[in-house]
Amino acid sequence: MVKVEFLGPIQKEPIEVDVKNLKELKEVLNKDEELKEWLRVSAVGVNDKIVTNLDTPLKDGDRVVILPPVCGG
Amino acid sequence: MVKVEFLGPIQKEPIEVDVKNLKELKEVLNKDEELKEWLRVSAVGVNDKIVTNLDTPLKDGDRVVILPPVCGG
Amino acid sequence: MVEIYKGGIPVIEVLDRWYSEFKDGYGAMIPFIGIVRRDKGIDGLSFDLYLPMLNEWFKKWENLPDAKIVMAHSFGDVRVGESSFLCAVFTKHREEGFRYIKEFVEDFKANAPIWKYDLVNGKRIFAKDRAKILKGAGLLED
Amino acid sequence: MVEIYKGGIPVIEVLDRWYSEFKDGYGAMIPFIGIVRRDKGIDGLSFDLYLPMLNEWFKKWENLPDAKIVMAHSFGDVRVGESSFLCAVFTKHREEGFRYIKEFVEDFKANAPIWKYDLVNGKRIFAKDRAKILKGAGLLED
Repeated sequence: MVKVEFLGPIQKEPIEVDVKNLKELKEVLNKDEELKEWLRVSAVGVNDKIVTNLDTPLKDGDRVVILPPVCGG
Repeated sequence: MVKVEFLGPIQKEPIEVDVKNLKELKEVLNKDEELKEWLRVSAVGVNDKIVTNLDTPLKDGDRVVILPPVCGG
Repeated sequence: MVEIYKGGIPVIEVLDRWYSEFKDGYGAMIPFIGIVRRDKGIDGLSFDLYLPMLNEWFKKWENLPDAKIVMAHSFGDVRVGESSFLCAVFTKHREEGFRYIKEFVEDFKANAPIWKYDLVNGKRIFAKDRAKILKGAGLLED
Repeated sequence: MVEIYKGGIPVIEVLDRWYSEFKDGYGAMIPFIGIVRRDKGIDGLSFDLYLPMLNEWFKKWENLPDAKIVMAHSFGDVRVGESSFLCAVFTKHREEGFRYIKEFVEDFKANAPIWKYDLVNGKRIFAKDRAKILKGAGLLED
């Protein structure tokens, strides 16, 4: 199982999903209408590194974070 | 009389001279061989304002300062 | 490592410690202090941060050959007049100090995984208008 | 008015006072702290300053419409590890803060009527190599 966490203002509890790569995760997450808006503007971290390739494989125990637009300071 | 002060590293006591303008002061000061080197790189203040015109008139009680190259901080 | 404080940062205490600890060998220290300013009727700001990636982001600034950079940030509520962000750059000369402090703060604003909320009447409202989309965003867009 | 200290500036004490006194209404405070660095066998630096023209020079920075600038400087001897120059810029936003701190310090270095000496074996040696000729210099050259 892959754990997915939604950071900052995305008001959603972490979920666990059974997916083999980010493409599969994308399909799962886009079923949630409220999440779609956030996915449009959010970056994706796998095991705390930002990834930019949809083919990134995911294995059991991997952690994905969804990072909405940031504003520190 | 016009009072002339030599600032910072110019090791010279203040003097009082009887001159009508900066051109006359220039002649007086250039008689001092040690001062000549400093005058080449120094700016001139009259009553605490930097002046750039040799024709600047001087009257009794005016204060002239000779400002060598600066380095604060 | 980023120093993290619940609520406002004790600015002077932290600056005092950094100044004592790091000044040797450097000719310039340039801090940046972010102060929560009264604006549009807010009572303050509030912050979430994701520490693992915040520290990861900070790593490239922590080990510069010609500078020492330190930073602190708040999480949770920070009232108007308090400080939520504090950093300082130590360099031998002022020139690289001015360059680094600006580059560092701009990179921080654009890339540090921190989320800001306005505090209005006790409610936390995401500061969407001031938020920056991260590089690579939209990867999971349908 | 420039704050003047005999010997090293009590940096944290002064920053504390400035921070408390001026932060209201501003979103950023950017100090610059000049530290006397061990270099070429010096024990420290020493300074002369001409206060009437230093304050006159500072006037144009004191009353900016969109920033508050404060500064302190030492006269006399300042040992290695101590600070001889401290200033801070308060602005609403960081952008003008970065611009002002740099412009201010560069103007200070080029135009403030202060003279620096290296302290070597108890002697004061004019730091000629680091000194800048003022605008209008050479007026009384023969």
